[in-house]
Amino acid sequence: MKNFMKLEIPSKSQNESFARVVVAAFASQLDPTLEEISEIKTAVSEAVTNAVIHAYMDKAGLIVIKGVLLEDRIEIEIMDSGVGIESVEKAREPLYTTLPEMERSGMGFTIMEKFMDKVEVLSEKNKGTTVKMVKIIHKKENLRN
Amino acid sequence: MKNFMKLEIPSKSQNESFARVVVAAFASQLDPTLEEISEIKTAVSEAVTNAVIHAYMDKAGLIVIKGVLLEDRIEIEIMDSGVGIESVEKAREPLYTTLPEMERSGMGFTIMEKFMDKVEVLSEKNKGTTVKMVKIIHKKENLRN
Amino acid sequence: MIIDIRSSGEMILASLEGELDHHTSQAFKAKVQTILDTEETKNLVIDMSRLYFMDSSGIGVILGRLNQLKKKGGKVMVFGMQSQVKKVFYAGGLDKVIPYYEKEEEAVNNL
Amino acid sequence: MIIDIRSSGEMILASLEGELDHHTSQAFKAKVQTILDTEETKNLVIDMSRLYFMDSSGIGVILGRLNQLKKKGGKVMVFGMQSQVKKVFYAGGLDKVIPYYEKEEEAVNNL
Ligand SMILES: Nc1ncnc2c1ncn2[C@@H]1O[C@H](COP(=O)(O)OP(=O)(O)O)[C@@H](O)[C@H]1O
Ligand SMILES: Nc1ncnc2c1ncn2[C@@H]1O[C@H](COP(=O)(O)OP(=O)(O)O)[C@@H](O)[C@H]1O
Repeated sequence: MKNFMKLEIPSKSQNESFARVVVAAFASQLDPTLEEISEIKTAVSEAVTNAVIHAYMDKAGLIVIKGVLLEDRIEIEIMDSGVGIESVEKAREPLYTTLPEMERSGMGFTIMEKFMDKVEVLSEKNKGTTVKMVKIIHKKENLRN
Repeated sequence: MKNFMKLEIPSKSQNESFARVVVAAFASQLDPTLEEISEIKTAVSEAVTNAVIHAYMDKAGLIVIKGVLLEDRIEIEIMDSGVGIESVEKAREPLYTTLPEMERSGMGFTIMEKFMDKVEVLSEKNKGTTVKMVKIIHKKENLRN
Repeated sequence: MIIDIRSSGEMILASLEGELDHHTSQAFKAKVQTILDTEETKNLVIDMSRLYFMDSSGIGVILGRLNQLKKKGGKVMVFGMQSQVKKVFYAGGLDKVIPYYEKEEEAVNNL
Repeated sequence: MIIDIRSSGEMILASLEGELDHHTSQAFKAKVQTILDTEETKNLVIDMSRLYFMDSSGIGVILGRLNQLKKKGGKVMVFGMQSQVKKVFYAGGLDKVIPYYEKEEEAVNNL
């Protein structure tokens, strides 16, 4: 393992952008392309937003974000202790949302899957949800030190 | 309390810049000036570097960084479970360093004190060290949303 | 995010600068609503040339405005998407329901 | 950090871009040492115009080079400090032992 991080933040909407910056800064140690960084930021944004909106329904709760850097990849876990997901299979379908009245598009998981190399969702009703994601970072000539 | 964060990272020198970015991004929620941000970054850099170099002596160890945002200030705690400081009073003196052979300047605590509004150091031999710092963020007209 | 909203006749021009996520999309929705409440207008043109990040909350708020304005016989169009925004726009299927252009003139000419 | 080091006659010109902290100061020290090991030179001029961050590890590595070069009768000077770097430079007392200038020409003329 090259490096790891663990971040705990409350489920406030202003922490969505904070979480994106933190994971992007951490991932930058693998010298990713701007495109890889922006894909990681987008996926993190989706998972953290889901914890804020769905898991805790705008009530106060804790979000835990773990990151691990390996030679060629970043592994990210985003955990909440919120309401959990009834059916993960349904939740992952494009356009499926339980909050259409809040103008949710139901595309969060679809975007995570599109932008990351692996997305795993573990959830238990009334216990919480963990989203595990992996992004492969492709090697380039490293001109910096 | 407006917000809080807790970050855990291993004591690797590449995490010095990561820690600076994380605390700066968190502090930016109070809409500080660029100068206030750069002072916070500098102080965080000093405390995290001390944990990497002195507390764990380049061996693996955990560094915990806590941040709390209040209306007009950020409170930062940087904790290690390393060797601890024999005499905090001596350690805080300008130019005092136990590692001159590593080209340490002995100015870390002096800079933390100069750049932050309050610096408190709690340390116990063989238990570890906690540096608590406070920076007042002065109110400005906020043109962003 | 900085949201600049101007209306002229039947068109609202909203310029978004920064990041459109769940946190900031609420302000965007509210600012459009304020204009719809006070002025006779039905088309929304969104300038994304200085928007450097969007996630699916952005898709939701844009679709929400489309549904709202369609009822009045209006349209929603966007122009000036940067690469991350364009990728999310396509991934979310917005390209099938929202006309998008490179430049402001093209969007306005197609109203 | 990007470190560009060139030597010409009695002078090494080191241009630092990025952040000079504990992590990056080791690379800076090593690059200067490589030149000192192979070339007959004794003065070090540091271009800080693209250095946007420095902490007390930077003070340590600069003082370390000063002590090393003084033994050979050499000098260390810096130019082009940005505001954060200048503040740390003063807070660390480097202004009392290291001549500093706005522009490269001034530094070189004072060698
Ligand atoms: N962390 C979570 N906790 C509880 N429910 C969740 C969580 N994440 C997702 N869900 C459920 O899965 C559904 C689909 O999620 P997603 O694809 O991100 O779309 P959206 O957020 O737009 O609804 C959500 O509507 C919600 O019911
Ligand atoms: N986290 C820590 N753990 C153990 N010792 C520490 C720690 N922080 C500081 N010290 C001690 O205090 C001294 C002074 O620290 P500082 O003013 O930052 O200067 P420097 O890091 O350049 O030595 C250090 O040399 C070290 O002996």
